[in-house]
Amino acid sequence: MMIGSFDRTIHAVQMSQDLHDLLLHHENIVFRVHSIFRGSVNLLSHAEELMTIARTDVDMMPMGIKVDLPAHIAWPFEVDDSVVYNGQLEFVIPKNEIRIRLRNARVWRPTLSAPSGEIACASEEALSMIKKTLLELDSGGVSSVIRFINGDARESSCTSIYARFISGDICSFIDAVEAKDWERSLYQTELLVGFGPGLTPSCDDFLAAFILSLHYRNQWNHRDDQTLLSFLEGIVELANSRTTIVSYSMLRHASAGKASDSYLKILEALATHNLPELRRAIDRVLEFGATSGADFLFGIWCVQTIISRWARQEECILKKEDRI
Amino acid sequence: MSVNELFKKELKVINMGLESFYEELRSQDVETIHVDWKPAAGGDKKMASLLGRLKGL
Amino acid sequence: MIQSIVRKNAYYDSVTLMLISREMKSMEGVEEVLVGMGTELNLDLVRNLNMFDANLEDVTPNDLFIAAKFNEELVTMEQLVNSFDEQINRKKEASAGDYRPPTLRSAIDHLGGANLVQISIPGQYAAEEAEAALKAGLHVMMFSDNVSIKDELRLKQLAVEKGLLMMGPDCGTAIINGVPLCFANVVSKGRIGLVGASGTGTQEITVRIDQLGEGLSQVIGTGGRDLREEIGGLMMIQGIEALLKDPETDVIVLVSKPPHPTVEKKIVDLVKQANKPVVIDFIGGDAASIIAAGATPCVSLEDAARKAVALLRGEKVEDFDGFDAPEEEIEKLVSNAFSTLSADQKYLRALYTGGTLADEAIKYLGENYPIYSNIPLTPDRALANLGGLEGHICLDLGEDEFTRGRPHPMIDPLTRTEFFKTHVDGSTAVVLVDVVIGYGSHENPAGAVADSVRDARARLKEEGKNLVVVASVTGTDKDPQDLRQSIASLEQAGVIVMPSNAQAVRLVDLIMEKMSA
Amino acid sequence: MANFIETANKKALEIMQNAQPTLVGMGVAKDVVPGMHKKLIMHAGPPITWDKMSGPLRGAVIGGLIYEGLATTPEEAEKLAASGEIEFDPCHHHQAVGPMAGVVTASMPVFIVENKTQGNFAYCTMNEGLGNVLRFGAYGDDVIKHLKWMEKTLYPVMKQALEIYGPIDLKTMIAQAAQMGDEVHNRNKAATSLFIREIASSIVKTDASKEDQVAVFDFLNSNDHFFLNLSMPASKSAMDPVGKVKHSTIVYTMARNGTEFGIRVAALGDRWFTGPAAIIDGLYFPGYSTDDANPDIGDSCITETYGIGGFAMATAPAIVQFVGGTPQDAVNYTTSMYEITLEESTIYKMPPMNFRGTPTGIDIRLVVETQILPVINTGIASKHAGVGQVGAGIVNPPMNCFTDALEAYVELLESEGMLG
Repeated sequence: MMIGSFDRTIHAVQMSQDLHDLLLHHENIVFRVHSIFRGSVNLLSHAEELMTIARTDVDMMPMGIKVDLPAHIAWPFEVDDSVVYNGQLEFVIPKNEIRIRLRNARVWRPTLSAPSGEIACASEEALSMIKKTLLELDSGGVSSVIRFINGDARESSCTSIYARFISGDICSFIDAVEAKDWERSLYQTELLVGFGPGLTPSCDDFLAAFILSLHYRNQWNHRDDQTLLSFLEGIVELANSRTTIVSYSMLRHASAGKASDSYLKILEALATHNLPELRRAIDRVLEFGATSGADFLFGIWCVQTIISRWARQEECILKKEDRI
Repeated sequence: MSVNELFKKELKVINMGLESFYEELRSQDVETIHVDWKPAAGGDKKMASLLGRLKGL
Repeated sequence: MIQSIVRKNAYYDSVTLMLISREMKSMEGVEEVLVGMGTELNLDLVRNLNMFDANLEDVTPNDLFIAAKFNEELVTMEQLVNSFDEQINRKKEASAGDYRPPTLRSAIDHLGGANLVQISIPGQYAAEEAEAALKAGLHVMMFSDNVSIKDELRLKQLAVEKGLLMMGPDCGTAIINGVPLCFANVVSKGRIGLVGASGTGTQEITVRIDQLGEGLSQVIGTGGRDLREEIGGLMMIQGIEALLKDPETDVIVLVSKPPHPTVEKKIVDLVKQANKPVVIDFIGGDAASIIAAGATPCVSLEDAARKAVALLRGEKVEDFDGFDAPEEEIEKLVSNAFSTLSADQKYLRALYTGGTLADEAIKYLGENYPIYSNIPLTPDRALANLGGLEGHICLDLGEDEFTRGRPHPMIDPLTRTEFFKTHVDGSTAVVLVDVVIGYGSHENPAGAVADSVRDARARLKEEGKNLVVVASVTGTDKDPQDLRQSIASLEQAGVIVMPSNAQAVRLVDLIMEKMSA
Repeated sequence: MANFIETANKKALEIMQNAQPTLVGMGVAKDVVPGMHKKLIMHAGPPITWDKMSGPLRGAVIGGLIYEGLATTPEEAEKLAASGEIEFDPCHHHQAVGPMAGVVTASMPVFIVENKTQGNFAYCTMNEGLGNVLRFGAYGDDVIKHLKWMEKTLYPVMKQALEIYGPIDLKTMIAQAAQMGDEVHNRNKAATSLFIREIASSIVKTDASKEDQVAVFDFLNSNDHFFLNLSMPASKSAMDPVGKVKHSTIVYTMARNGTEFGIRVAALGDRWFTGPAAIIDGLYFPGYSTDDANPDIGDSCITETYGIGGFAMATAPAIVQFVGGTPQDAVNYTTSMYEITLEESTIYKMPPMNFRGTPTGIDIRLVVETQILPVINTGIASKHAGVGQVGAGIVNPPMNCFTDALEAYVELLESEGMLG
């Protein structure tokens, strides 16, 4: 097995399948460093394709690679540096000639396969675990809306100005989705996309949870609900100009079932009724994404509650049919 | 430590190279340390050869 | 007073921004502060709070803004912005964690009592580090390749001199004191010891031993070139001697491609003196000298495992060339499979990720059929001699020619996924694959095969055709990927999963026999 | 048999470990510092000419000339400095060290530190305190006035007090301070306190007026860094004899003049190996940023050369905020310094490192091999003369100092026929 040379080289240990596929079909792509965080760096190509380079303690993401760069070594990038993919499973930073080699990266799939066995809705216990976690958290993002969504607390008690401002619109959005009124849902989405603090504004994480959950429900149950799918695509279209480019990428990936590792783990744990796994996944999401994670969880709680209600109604209908 | 003595000891591994091997050992609770390895003198061939000459003394 | 500023290329996560705006809000004279990305809706909020000013007119979603409402007698915008910057700078996160020493020397200092060094750095540097490790009295497992044969000899001589293991270069598998190293499976501890010069061959034997309810004492790798004339089997001999002396080992298994005759003689001479039963699989090699040495030869990797287990249990030792399942069941399987094929589906596609497993398949099937390969039995069966796809093909996808520029297919299934797309067509009758799990391997190789199979089936369905796919999984239920889960996902995709590579190969042989009848 | 390099380094390390830096008294520079004269201005770092000096060093030179009465206005001082009439030379060439700009002029009082084991001396001025001070390039009236106060009031009291007290063992004092949270470069609070405790009764016994004694105590008490100007000559006195060990690969000087960083290596004698001084990554005081910073300046990294300062960061977690880190970061900094040093100090022990000795004896071979550069704790001067300190943080020497030195070392051995 080849390992290759090591001069001023950073090694990737994991690479997402979609990035792998993209790179395989290109000889040369020039990226520009968009933003830098402690744990990750976002790059943007001329075609506005966003990719993420992360340290090993950060979650895998769609269009992402994980590199073996210890926490105490700073990223060798500055914002606006160019980073060139040279067609040989290698990125080069022309400024300092540092290379990132992908050759030994394990490929990671940014999507979920259908769980074996019956696919079920989230259980009561699972949903109340999420709710309890969020109530204890009070993150400051829009997830605080959960405190007064069924009248548990008064709006004025909420410390997040963002949450106070948006709670009404969130409730209307939830109602519209539950009614499967996709047209109204899309209209309500317009009032959410891009809202909230942070590089991925809180409401976008909330929406990502809806997109992912609905996408997989459709796929795993072999439904081919075109109106639902065009609603999901509609959200992405809306996001194109209304939010940050990082957030737009996240939503676009979500509509293809792609998301960061810990987001996918939440969905998987819910679908397989694996409560210990869910606990771990929740902790990971919160640790890693902080308010973003909380807002995603809040979205999961909302959409999965809706999905279980749908399932109960369908069961009733089926039972009625049985009787007939 | 001969091979047969090694068989009686708890394995303690120094990992040099791919980090995934280190992580897999850690996930099995094997005592291990990862070397943040770089070629001598950061790959500067001239310096590496000077160091080599001094080592050869 | 209401004022705002805009910053381009400034990105922070929401927690940071929330904490900072909370802090800024607590400054004297500040009524409200909003910090966020300039999205339309965030600006709506700013308007809603009557905090909009001209600076915000041209903000885009990718700009950061700070908007504030404050009493200008008590505080200035400049102070607010300074406070923001100060806190952002203060927010530099800790970079604590395990210390990672930069050199072997200091790693030895930090990890008290280290006894083995696992090396996977580039070959050009690997020999030097291995030498330093051996000199420091440490055993070495070297995954790196591209080490010269001269260096290999020097290192192994040094190791022998010091009584140490020098596993590799290019050694992919070992299990020392129950710890799987590099590519290895999680198997039970037991009384069978193994020395292997071939990676997946070693893995296959160890998992079959585990399946049969026994376990391994030690699994020592030697690297693929150890039994060449130049190296003289230094590590295989070192390994055999250690296992002979090891009170935990009752039976010894050796696995390798056929050694150089002079090396074979050395090993056979050593085995003759052995006071423990020895099972030898020189894959496809000559059995006579093995029998002469009082050791047990084998017909397959699985057979090696079965014989070792039988010897350990004091049971009768006989060649195993059949199936676990009853004969009728196998017959039914074969005829069912055959019945789904149409007349113009004639060819085999064996797509292997494990080198020794591919070797085993081609040696067995190649006897009866003309099989084209990148590791052909005879030169005229080289893949290049087969124009198009009209013929039987068996490939070792882990060979350099297929991995150039990408990871080994055991780590990254993509190479095989692509071969499924390009090499499985309407003329294909049977696809034969291996799925190697365990530490080091891809996190879900079975899933990747299942996806490829579904995809190929869908394609052939358009031609009104079916496809027979036969697989075996080299792994145990203790592996991180889980054997049962891997089998389940293959079976869900309609793959026939056999209990070993040898049985998978034999089943394919029966199907092909029926096709050519 | 160990080769001659290891033998040489062993000897050098013995000299370092056994050094006995002792404060033996005070004097005026022109009377005690070798080679000092009225028209000489000593400065920090490797040699530099007036035209290449950065803002703070120029400011300090201007201040020094005014203080000495060689000029009356800054303009006059600048003209004089550029005229060639004034000699500039590194402190290090005169057995002396100076923090930041490190300017020492003929009339300045200095501490006299003797390394009792080797019998060599080192000199350093008294620390001026914080605010507008000469070492950061300030030269206003208040700066000169303060220097004069130090000369006329502080110095006589301190000098007499030291005579009354007798020699002070700095080695023990540093060792104690290191266990009280000081690394005696950027944190000197404990050491300064220990020093005041030790000298207090002797100050009271001087013939100075009560008023002056009170002023001296107030000054000492207000200046946490007073001891820096003792830890520096203590380190210098320990390192100078190392510079005479033939064939040793140990670094015995690191110093910066605000333009260049320079090191000197034992085997290579007086030769400086220099590279551009870096801008410091650190915590800036409110209102300042890297845009305001002068490149790295000062002789204070003689402490790191001696194995304290940044090398002992683990023992001083209180200062990791300068680099925006945690106590674990401090431990990591110190841990990484063991990679480039040959021994652990037998005297300076760090409680957070389980009383491990500080990393001692920087070997150029290890620096080049591991690419790990010495970690230096430092203050940050404004690039404009007279503004003062704008922050504090961590800095590394440029790598080429070490690669150049290694090359020169190999050439030296070649020329001596020591290399095959």
